[in-house]
Amino acid sequence: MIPVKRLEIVIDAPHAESITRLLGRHGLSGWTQMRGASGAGERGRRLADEITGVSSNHVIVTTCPPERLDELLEELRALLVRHGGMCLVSDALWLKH
Amino acid sequence: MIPVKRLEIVIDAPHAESITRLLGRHGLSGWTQMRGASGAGERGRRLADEITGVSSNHVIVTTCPPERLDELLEELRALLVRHGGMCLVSDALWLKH
Amino acid sequence: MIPVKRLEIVIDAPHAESITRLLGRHGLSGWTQMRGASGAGERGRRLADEITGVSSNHVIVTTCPPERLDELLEELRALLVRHGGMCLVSDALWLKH
Amino acid sequence: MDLGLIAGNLLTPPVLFFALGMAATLLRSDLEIPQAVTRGLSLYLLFAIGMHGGVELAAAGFAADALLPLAAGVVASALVPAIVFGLLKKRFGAADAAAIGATYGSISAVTFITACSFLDDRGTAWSGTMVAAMALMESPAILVGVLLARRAGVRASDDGGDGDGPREGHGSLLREAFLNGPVFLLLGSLVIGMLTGEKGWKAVAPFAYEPFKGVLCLFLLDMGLIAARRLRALRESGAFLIGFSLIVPLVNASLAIGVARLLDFAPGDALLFTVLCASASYIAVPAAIRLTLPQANPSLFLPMSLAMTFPFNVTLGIPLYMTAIDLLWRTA
Amino acid sequence: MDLGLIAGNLLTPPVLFFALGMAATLLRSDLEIPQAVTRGLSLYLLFAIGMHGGVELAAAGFAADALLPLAAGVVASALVPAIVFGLLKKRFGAADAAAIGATYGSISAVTFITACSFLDDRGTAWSGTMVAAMALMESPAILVGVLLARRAGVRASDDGGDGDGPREGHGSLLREAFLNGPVFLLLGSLVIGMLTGEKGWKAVAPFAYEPFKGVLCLFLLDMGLIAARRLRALRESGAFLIGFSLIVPLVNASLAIGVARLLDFAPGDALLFTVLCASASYIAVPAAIRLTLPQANPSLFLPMSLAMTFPFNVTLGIPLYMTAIDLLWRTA
Amino acid sequence: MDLGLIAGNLLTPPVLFFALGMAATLLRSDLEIPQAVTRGLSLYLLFAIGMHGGVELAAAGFAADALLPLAAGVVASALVPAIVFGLLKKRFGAADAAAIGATYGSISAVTFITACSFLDDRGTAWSGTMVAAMALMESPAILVGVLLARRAGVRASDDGGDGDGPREGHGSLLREAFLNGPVFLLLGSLVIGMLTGEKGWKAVAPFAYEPFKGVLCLFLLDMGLIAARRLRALRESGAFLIGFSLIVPLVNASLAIGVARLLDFAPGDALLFTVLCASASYIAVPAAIRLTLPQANPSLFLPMSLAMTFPFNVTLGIPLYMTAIDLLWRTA
Ligand SMILES: Nc1ncnc2c1ncn2[C@@H]1O[C@H](COP(=O)(O)O)[C@@H](O)[C@H]1O
Ligand SMILES: Nc1ncnc2c1ncn2[C@@H]1O[C@H](COP(=O)(O)O)[C@@H](O)[C@H]1O
Ligand SMILES: Nc1ncnc2c1ncn2[C@@H]1O[C@H](COP(=O)(O)O)[C@@H](O)[C@H]1O
Ligand code: NA
Ligand code: NA
Ligand code: NA
Repeated sequence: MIPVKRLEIVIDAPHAESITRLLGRHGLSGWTQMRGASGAGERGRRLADEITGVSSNHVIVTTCPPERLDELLEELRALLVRHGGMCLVSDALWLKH
Repeated sequence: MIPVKRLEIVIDAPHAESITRLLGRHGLSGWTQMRGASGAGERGRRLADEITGVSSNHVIVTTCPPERLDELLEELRALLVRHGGMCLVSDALWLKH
Repeated sequence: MIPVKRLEIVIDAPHAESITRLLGRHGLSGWTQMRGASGAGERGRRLADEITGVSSNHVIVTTCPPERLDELLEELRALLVRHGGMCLVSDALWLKH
Repeated sequence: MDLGLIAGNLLTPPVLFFALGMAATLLRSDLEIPQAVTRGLSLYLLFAIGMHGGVELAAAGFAADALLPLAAGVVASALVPAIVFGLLKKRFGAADAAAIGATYGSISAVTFITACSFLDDRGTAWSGTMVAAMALMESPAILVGVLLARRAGVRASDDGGDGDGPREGHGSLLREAFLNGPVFLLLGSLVIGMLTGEKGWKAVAPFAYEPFKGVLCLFLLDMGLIAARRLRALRESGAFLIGFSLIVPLVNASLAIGVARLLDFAPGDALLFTVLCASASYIAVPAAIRLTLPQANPSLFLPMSLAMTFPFNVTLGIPLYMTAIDLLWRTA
Repeated sequence: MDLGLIAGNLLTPPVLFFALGMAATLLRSDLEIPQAVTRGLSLYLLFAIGMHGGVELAAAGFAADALLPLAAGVVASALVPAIVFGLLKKRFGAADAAAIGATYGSISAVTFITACSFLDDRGTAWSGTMVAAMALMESPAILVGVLLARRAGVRASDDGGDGDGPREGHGSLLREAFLNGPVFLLLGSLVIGMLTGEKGWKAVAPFAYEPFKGVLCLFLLDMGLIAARRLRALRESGAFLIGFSLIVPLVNASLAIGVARLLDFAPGDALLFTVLCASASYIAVPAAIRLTLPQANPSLFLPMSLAMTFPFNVTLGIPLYMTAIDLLWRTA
Repeated sequence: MDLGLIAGNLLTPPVLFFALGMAATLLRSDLEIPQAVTRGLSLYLLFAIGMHGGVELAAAGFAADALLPLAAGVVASALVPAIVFGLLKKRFGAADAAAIGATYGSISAVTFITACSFLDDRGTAWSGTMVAAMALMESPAILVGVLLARRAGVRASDDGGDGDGPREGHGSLLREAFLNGPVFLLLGSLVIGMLTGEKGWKAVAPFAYEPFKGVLCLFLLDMGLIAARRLRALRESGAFLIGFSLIVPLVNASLAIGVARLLDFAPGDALLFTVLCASASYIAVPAAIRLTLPQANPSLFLPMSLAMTFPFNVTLGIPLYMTAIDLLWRTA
């Protein structure tokens, strides 16, 4: 069991690729992405109901070694400032296999 | 990074709106909702396979300032008692942006 | 509020049933499953785009009493070694209802 | 008894695909149909049957004799829940008794559609009035069921009582009965079919009519998968309810055939009326009941209608009822 | 004014299903259509209209007089954003003004399709050239809108500037304009329709042509649900923008009718050209703008086009424009 | 070599839509099709081709000479994995060699369907027997591949060995081979087509037959998107496997044409037989292999069949094989 930081990122569907590219640049090669989430936040309701993905969120879950968290969050924050979205960080244990 | 409580609520699809309204009444205006989850619990298997949503769960993730948690959970519990479902609470850090 | 271990398991769609059966054998009768997740990991990108589920992940969230965690994780690890996938463990409180 | 008719019904593509779906689940094949596809198919069927019925209604004009079957349907749909409630209340409690009552008072659009296609195959005529009857029979049972439960002391659903909720309390009852998604689409399509008549139908028929039976096959394949998955839950609910879910359609069908005979329906309409009375809802009612009677256990009423009554009606029920009608109408 | 034409348009199945969808949302019915079905239906419509247009283009051959409408369309689609930008920049800032401009400069394929079906019902001819014009008018408005915003100081979207991102920076602008999913499918189907001509069309028509109007009904039902859900966001954006989203189509339509008259379009093509100018995008533009102008607020431009301009055009606009064209072409 | 035939095949809507899909991914368009729609389309295709084949089989009757192609197909489908396994075992290990062998021994229903539509366009007859052959060739390769791997020491899949798991161990092998979702639907539809014959087909054809080619276009668009996304994974698997995935179909096709000549197949059936042998599975096998041989790396066998062999067969292979057959059958 390896201690890691669990990140849970919600982002507009069209920007999801920016997030996974960002993760890649920070050497994080593991993530899970769920599509078609609806939600509400500072920019109002997002209904996940239309054709273009503009009203849909993607949820991206990833893990990060604690020591690399700060530099990742800095860039992530810049991206969320520009595009909206959300990121929660919590502690977790990764089941080594 | 703001410490928050992360709530993860699973509820029958037809009752999902009750949850988000409840959140709204408690001044929580941010949440993310995923549809079409299957599952198992005290009320048996829920297969997420038919037409009406009666066998589907929605998963709602939200955050709550620690000081407002108790009053929220009280009402939430009442709702879960009536409708079934589940709520997990954990600690997280919200990436301010 | 009951302290529990929250498990978040990502697994190839065709193996998801092995996981829920495993949970059942350990007396865990509550879980939530989301389908059609894409992702990346040691076995490369999984695009969740084709017909057979071979490139799709399922996400399974469950809770486990702390005292039963170890024996569960042991078997789970064996399964993940064979099939790939991921498991994160964290602390949570279960809202009793 | 006309075994040929039963065999004939069993050997049509829709029924065989239903069986294929059940077989897939029972043999543990991993065949599955995404929920979005299931819902898309059901939207199509409701749209198509609604438009079709509306057009036929418009063509027939509102004759006074159309009112009789409609009234008979509504009355049946209101009486059944009351009877079932009376029978089951002691044993299962008011909430579950009311939910099962509502389930059996309301109708199954897919059973109805399968019966239409059965009549078409035989060349027996049927009228658009029955589609209107179907649309009208969706809701009264929900109302009656919930009102009975309330009178018996089952608390109304509300979530904190702030009153701004659009779907709780007493107001929600009528809403769920008539604004329930499938009911709304069916009624709406019926009205649009009536308003746009032959001309609208001509534009829509290559989508709503011609491929209909083929789509029905795929949909019934899916229903077979779904129904068989409920067999286990059904087994857990005990022999009494399993028996109940076979006897109720037979009793309701007998009564319906009697009424149809008295009211002198044509054989095709008699079959459809019978099927409406004998079938149980698994679309409109379960959703409405979850919202208005959350105390009721969905693993009772849903498997009963989905895994027993529906398969029975689709395979054996329809030709059985037809045989009885053929016999009675001939002798009379 | 030809009230009969308006009533006639209102009483066709597609428009009635749109109204049914809006009613469902406004009455708080829980009718909903899964997003995957919505997307499947829109793929079908783009595929079908693209193929159809391509085949008609191939049949007509590339006459020189086909170029005139195409050029007119592209110019209109580039001018509108500039005008709108000028009008709104002070009040709403450069990013939102540019986004709204791009929205109104681009086109709505569904409005266009509804207009085609309106013309077919009336027996008025129209040409494949207009489908090509539609395809060409999707993108210029996006380019113009974003370039205006950039000139006004709105920063280009980039995410850290490492340059390896396929969809950021200036390169992404052209990509979003022309490789945007719906635009790409529409243009691709158009080209395939031209390449495979009559023979390809014969193979595809039982899927792409015959059920088309029926599918359109289901799609518009869904659009009604979706549009009505945006009414609240629209109300919050204020009376000015609500008015704006009704006046812009009228102004654009008037100008378009004038141009069509000058260029001597046939009445059917004149209506389609008018509808293209008067309609606003809610498929291609919003997605492209989210990527190239993330500063723009999607709860302004999306509800305006989806919840006001689209319903207006589909119900009242089309017959209104037709009436004007009938009048003008007759007198001229 | 008949370049006209190749060009002709390349210029049909299905192949062009496949190319459009690949282009969309390669040009980084954001065009995408929801997975539920992809799965819905594939269910439709399996249902339709199964019913169609079953009806043709029923019409032809079970002549003794139908057994020959069936037997040839099954033998081919069992031999190919053994040969491929022998060739690749050293280099890639038993698990991957067996998986790739199973992939190439089994068949691609979509390639088969595209070949049918190619024959229809040319007016060349083909028989329902080949559909039955296709259905029978799905599974043996899976069995052979897995058994070879087991003999070579690859451990059976099991998850703790409690034995109550429905899909592990040796029992799961047969289950995966024959109860695999797509195989089950195809075989089931075939049997239903045979049972219901002409009459069932007439009811279902407006859905299963007439729109078929149009649906195939949309499906191949999607396959193009999906295949191109695997090109990167393929590049990583190295030049050897890329070459392998082009040479295997050519070798298998040559052998198949020889066998077809010896057994004196008609040209249409010869092409279909060749296509079955030359094509590789990306539906039935990958799913079955994931469950029975989890040690095999899906980023080898899936991209090979999906991103190389499938595109090759659909664009160049089919007309190439036809040219060879035309030549050989003429001279013979
Ligand atoms: N407090 C929150 N908890 C969970 N999800 C949130 C929260 N705030 C925002 N989100 C998600 O992030 C999306 C974008 O948020 P925003 O940019 O603030 O509108 C929303 O649509 C939600 O899905
Ligand atoms: N321990 C658990 N872990 C994760 N999800 C659960 C758990 N218990 C219940 N659920 C979810 O909550 C739904 C309703 O639970 P219940 O009302 O207990 O049947 C289930 O169908 C599951 O999706
Ligand atoms: N670090 C991680 N964070 C989140 N999800 C992961 C992570 N690693 C792997 N996954 C998920 O687990 C799946 C299988 O991982 P693997 O077997 O390592 O390829 C991936 O496709 C991801 O969806
Ligand atoms: Na009934
Ligand atoms: Na416009
Ligand atoms: Na093969």
